[in-house]
Amino acid sequence: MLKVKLKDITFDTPILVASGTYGYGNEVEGLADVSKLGGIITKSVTRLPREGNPPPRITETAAGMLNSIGLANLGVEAYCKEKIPFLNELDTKIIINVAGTAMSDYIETFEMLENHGGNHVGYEINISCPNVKEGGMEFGVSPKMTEQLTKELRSRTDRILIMKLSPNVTRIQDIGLAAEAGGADAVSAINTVVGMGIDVKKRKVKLHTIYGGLSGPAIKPVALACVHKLNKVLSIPIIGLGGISTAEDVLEFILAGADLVQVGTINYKHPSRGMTICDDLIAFCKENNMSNILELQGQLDK
Amino acid sequence: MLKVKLKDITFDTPILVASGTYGYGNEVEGLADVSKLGGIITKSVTRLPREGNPPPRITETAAGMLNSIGLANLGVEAYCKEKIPFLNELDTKIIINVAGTAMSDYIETFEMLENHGGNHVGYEINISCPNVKEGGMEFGVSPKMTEQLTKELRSRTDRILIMKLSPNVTRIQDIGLAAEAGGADAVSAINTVVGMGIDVKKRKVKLHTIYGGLSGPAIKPVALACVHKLNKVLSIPIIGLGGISTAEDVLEFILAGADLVQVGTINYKHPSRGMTICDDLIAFCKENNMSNILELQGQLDK
Amino acid sequence: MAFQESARVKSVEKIAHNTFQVFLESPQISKSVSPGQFINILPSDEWDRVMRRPMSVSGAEGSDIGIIFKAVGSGTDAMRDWSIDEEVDLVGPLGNSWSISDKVPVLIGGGVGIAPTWFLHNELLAKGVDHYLIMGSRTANEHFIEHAPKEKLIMCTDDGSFGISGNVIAGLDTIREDLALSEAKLFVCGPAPMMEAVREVAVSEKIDCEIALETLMACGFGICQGCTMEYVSNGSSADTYRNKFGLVCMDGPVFKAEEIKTCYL
Amino acid sequence: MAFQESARVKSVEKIAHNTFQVFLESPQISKSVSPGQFINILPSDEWDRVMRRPMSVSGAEGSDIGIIFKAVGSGTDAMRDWSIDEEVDLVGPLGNSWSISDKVPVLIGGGVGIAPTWFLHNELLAKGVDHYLIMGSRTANEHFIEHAPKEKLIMCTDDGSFGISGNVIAGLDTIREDLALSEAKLFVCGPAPMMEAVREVAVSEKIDCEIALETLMACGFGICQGCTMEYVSNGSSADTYRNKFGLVCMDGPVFKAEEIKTCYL
Ligand SMILES: Cc1cc2nc3c(=O)[nH]c(=O)nc-3n(C[C@H](O)[C@H](O)[C@H](O)COP(=O)(O)OP(=O)(O)OC[C@H]3O[C@@H](n4cnc5c(N)ncnc54)[C@H](O)[C@@H]3O)c2cc1C
Ligand SMILES: Cc1cc2nc3c(=O)[nH]c(=O)nc-3n(C[C@H](O)[C@H](O)[C@H](O)COP(=O)(O)OP(=O)(O)OC[C@H]3O[C@@H](n4cnc5c(N)ncnc54)[C@H](O)[C@@H]3O)c2cc1C
Ligand SMILES: Cc1cc2nc3c(=O)[nH]c(=O)nc-3n(C[C@H](O)[C@H](O)[C@H](O)COP(=O)(O)O)c2cc1C
Ligand SMILES: Cc1cc2nc3c(=O)[nH]c(=O)nc-3n(C[C@H](O)[C@H](O)[C@H](O)COP(=O)(O)O)c2cc1C
Ligand code: FES
Ligand code: FES
Repeated sequence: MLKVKLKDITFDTPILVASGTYGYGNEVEGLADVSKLGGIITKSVTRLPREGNPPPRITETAAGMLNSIGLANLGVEAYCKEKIPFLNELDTKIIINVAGTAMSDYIETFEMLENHGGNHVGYEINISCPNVKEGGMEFGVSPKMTEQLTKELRSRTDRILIMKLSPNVTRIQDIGLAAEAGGADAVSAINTVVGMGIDVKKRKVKLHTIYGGLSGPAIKPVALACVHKLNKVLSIPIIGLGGISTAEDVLEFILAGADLVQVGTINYKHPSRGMTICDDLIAFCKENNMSNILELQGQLDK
Repeated sequence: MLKVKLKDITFDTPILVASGTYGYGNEVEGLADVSKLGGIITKSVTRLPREGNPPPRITETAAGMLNSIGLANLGVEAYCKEKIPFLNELDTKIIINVAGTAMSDYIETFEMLENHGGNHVGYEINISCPNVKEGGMEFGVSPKMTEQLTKELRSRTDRILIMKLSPNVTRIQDIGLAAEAGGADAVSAINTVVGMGIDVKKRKVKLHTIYGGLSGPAIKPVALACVHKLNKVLSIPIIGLGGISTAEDVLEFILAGADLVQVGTINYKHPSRGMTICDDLIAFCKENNMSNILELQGQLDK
Repeated sequence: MAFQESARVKSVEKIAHNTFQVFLESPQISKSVSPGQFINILPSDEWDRVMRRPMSVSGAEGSDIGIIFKAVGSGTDAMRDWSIDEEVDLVGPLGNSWSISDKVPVLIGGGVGIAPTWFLHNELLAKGVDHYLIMGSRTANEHFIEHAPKEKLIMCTDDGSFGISGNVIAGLDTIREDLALSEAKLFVCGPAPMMEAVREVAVSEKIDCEIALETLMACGFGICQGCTMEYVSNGSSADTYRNKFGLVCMDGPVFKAEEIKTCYL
Repeated sequence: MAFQESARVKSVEKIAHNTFQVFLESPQISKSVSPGQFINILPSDEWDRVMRRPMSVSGAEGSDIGIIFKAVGSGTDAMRDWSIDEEVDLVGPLGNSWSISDKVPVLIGGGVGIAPTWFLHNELLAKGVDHYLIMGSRTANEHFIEHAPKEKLIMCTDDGSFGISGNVIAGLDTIREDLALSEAKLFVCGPAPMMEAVREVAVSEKIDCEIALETLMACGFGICQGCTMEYVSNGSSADTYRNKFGLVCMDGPVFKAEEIKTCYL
């Protein structure tokens, strides 16, 4: 009832876990059964290892949190050696999230992953991380560069290629259309919203980098609007995320036009929420006599 | 301790109430004493009366709400006749918020207000309402049109002229700089963030207009980041707003660079919160041996 | 004029399935409230939603007011858990009120809409005004008063488990022998489908009828303009204000049946 | 391996000013937890912040674990209000633990940092390992055990109202006559300034020392990378990962004094 197809791949459920919010799938051992997920999108990997930003990197906000991890990761070479063998064994689909700071960066990382022979079904390209000085945001705000990058990567893989979009732009549709024109199989929307926090007592910014990315329930309305707008102009599928914490939230995103969704920040609080959401979605299908959850799509009454 | 000067006008406190969240100051009679506020920014007025959008116009979200009132208002002619005499009597400063859909609109409305002889100290120009098809958003996203509109209005008044900015743009600094170049005395940041809600049970959008404006504590991190970014590039003062609900929130905005602030959505729940915030700010000044609250500005340690 | 006052919880009682009656010591509000009006409640000190919860007043006596509510979500759950002597932040009284005429009052309530009709019922009893009270619900356990047609208390259940079998329209029909509805004035509050059904009867039969609408409210006193209802078109152009849309919190909650376009808000 | 389990509140006791000790029946966690480790707590079912609240385990006996905390905000306020038999959602045990060596243990705790030292203290007592316990606070009412230097229980207060007058460094100095600190191993947890002061002494005098750091945590088990501390530079280039920054939840919370750049996080 929850099977969803993207390109030539069938996901058991439409529930993926968002990049940067589930590690590499091993950390949750004992806390959650990843085989119940549609798939795992791994933490952004870059060409070279990155230490990430100095602390403090996170802070709580009303119904959300700010983060500026700064793409801390072990770099693509170590990733291929240390992570891919393990990921190959996991009983769920793997999508590798790739980040970069320049076109050449993305391409090199991508080629190394593509040539390494992992079992991953696709890539999600992070062109929208607000937490790194040159963290791909130039791509995320420019339709032209988005299209160009998508084309370069498209020519290098037959696996699923997903571009992850930023909400921090005037018209997200333009970036989505550029990804589509470049040959992406899908877009993910949204990455975090730029925000900031101040500790009044210490008279200090709450994040070392001053600005960070807002995630969690607070941004759900923003994410839904982005997905709905994209759905009006794109013909490729949309993967919805931003503030999802219940099955009802997932249904909202599907009604707004998403084919799959990702759960992010809620994983920290409830590492098995993705799985219980799947149970709730099955119950919903049964109650509503639906043979597949995506029958809900297009049923939004305006 | 709370006196703050903007142009040639001294406000008793830096606490204003945001447009659309305090009516015309008479509705709160019995609930709050407006003479304790720095001032009231009135609900957006337009050239012609507007019925606004059909219901539903509001919905609750995590730590916030969405609205699409659609600039419902009685139009500038009735405003001059019915509201200005009353506003002239109020024991607080009045700033009139003006909205429009075309340059000529704004100018006509503006001239009628300017020639009517109200006691208002200034204008806030709404170029950023996301809830009207042509609600000034073309201005809000275009530096060129923002500068042009500011110039036109600047040439027509010596009162305070404030441009109210939208967060729904790639670079709010560009719009702020355009307002400054056009001769604005200050900018207000931010108006609401575009969002959407879906009622899963009814399979219906939660607002008649599909998209609406997100306000309340959920957007405070977004607003703070906008104010901080504007403060780095502008030399005119910034009026901060977005999710303020406590005196501590106000201190955050002042540390981020705001000279004055506005309280918005919280007024619905606590109509006298603006006043109690003033009391708390005075206590803060005393505790910290400050003779004026703005001594805090520039004390942000990064 | 509305007040913001800290009221003291005097009692919390379960009166029907998931339905609670609370009395609050609220001297300022109790002094000036009329049937049909409502209050806007902060369910708890830690309440972090941006909106209060509006509730019709179900009665006022001395310095106390009553409310009757269903626990349907976090706000009403918090209210159900109020403890005696707890202080609760209220704004009220808000909105307009029922206007009684020379005609025979027929009060029609259902679901969470019983509170304002209950207030009116008791006021009419106190004034010795003869009237009917029709209450509808899905099933028996939602009722808390007797079915006594002779005393003009008419209970209806959709499933026929108590009183008249059928909705409040069926209940209304049972009094037609007694009373020509042209001589009656209906006072209605309840779930939207119920109000809509009565509205249609009232409009088509030209029966005097007032309906207390409900919708989401951010402020409750006219400053957010979020709580709109739509008036039956009066032919005026688009260049008007507050002719097409009324504010339920200020222009209502009570509207004449014939001026309401739909009760679904 | 960490578990998520629904634990049952067995007791809630106020043990000092604004400080509470709670015992929870938590069979899986209690079986595997070691001193220094922590759990991540959902303060209530309705908890709508995005982060749980981490708490060091202060003891484990049978199927129970203990925690000791200060009520400082909404999460700990909710925990203080837990009722007996309430079910509480826990993730744990998390993080690494103290490593005892042949040297004489000197436990140093203060403020909310007493829990992990208390756990170690009791474990050492049980094992019959002779050791010192130094606890610091601002004033007398924050202490809950006796000042008994002869029994190696040394209490310190900043205002001199109880035990040694001064901070834990003053307390530490009082045992130097007894024990050459080169023969000691310090186990430290407390407010950042206290840990930082001990770290400086330990590093400059080359005393064996482990410090349990605290910082904001979103997940508690390594998936958010938000809980970073900074290592003393080891000269490696920027092209590395997890050499410069460690995760308090996974690489810690216990670190060696000499590898920590600062205890202020
Ligand atoms: C003028 C006025 C008077 C009212 N008087 C009463 C009264 O006397 N007694 C009473 O029980 N309720 C009354 N209500 C409705 C009451 O305000 C809501 O039930 C309450 O706000 C729900 O809050 P919650 O946090 O418990 O539920 P939420 O968590 O906000 O919502 C839970 C569920 O209830 C639904 N819901 C929300 N509001 C309403 C509503 N107005 N009607 C029906 N379903 C709703 C939501 O869609 C959701 O599915 C009145 C409303 C208005 C506007
Ligand atoms: C590994 C670890 C172990 C911990 N063990 C314990 C323990 O055994 N006992 C205990 O009482 N606390 C412990 N803490 C701290 C505890 O997690 C916080 O006190 C708690 O999260 C505060 O939550 P709150 O919702 O009550 O306060 P909030 O509302 O989140 O914060 C209220 C105030 O407390 C401050 N605050 C928040 N976190 C901390 C902190 N870590 N230290 C000091 N002040 C803080 C905030 O800045 C704010 O001013 C531990 C923290 C970590 C990371
Ligand atoms: C701590 C943290 C780290 C993140 N790291 C990444 C990352 O490495 N790459 C990426 O594309 N997105 C990253 N994200 C963004 C999430 O994948 C997601 O787009 C965002 O958090 C919105 O979804 P949510 O509200 O459900 O969390 C991160 C988010 C958080 C909170
Ligand atoms: C119901 C509602 C109506 C509003 N109407 C107006 C308006 O007419 N003109 C305007 O400039 N801003 C309007 N705003 C935006 C507020 O002035 C403010 O910019 C925004 O709500 C963010 O602040 P807050 O989070 O404190 O509410 C409105 C906001 C709300 C919630
Ligand atoms: S509820 Fe705000 S105007 Fe009616
Ligand atoms: S708290 Fe998430 S990685 Fe440490």
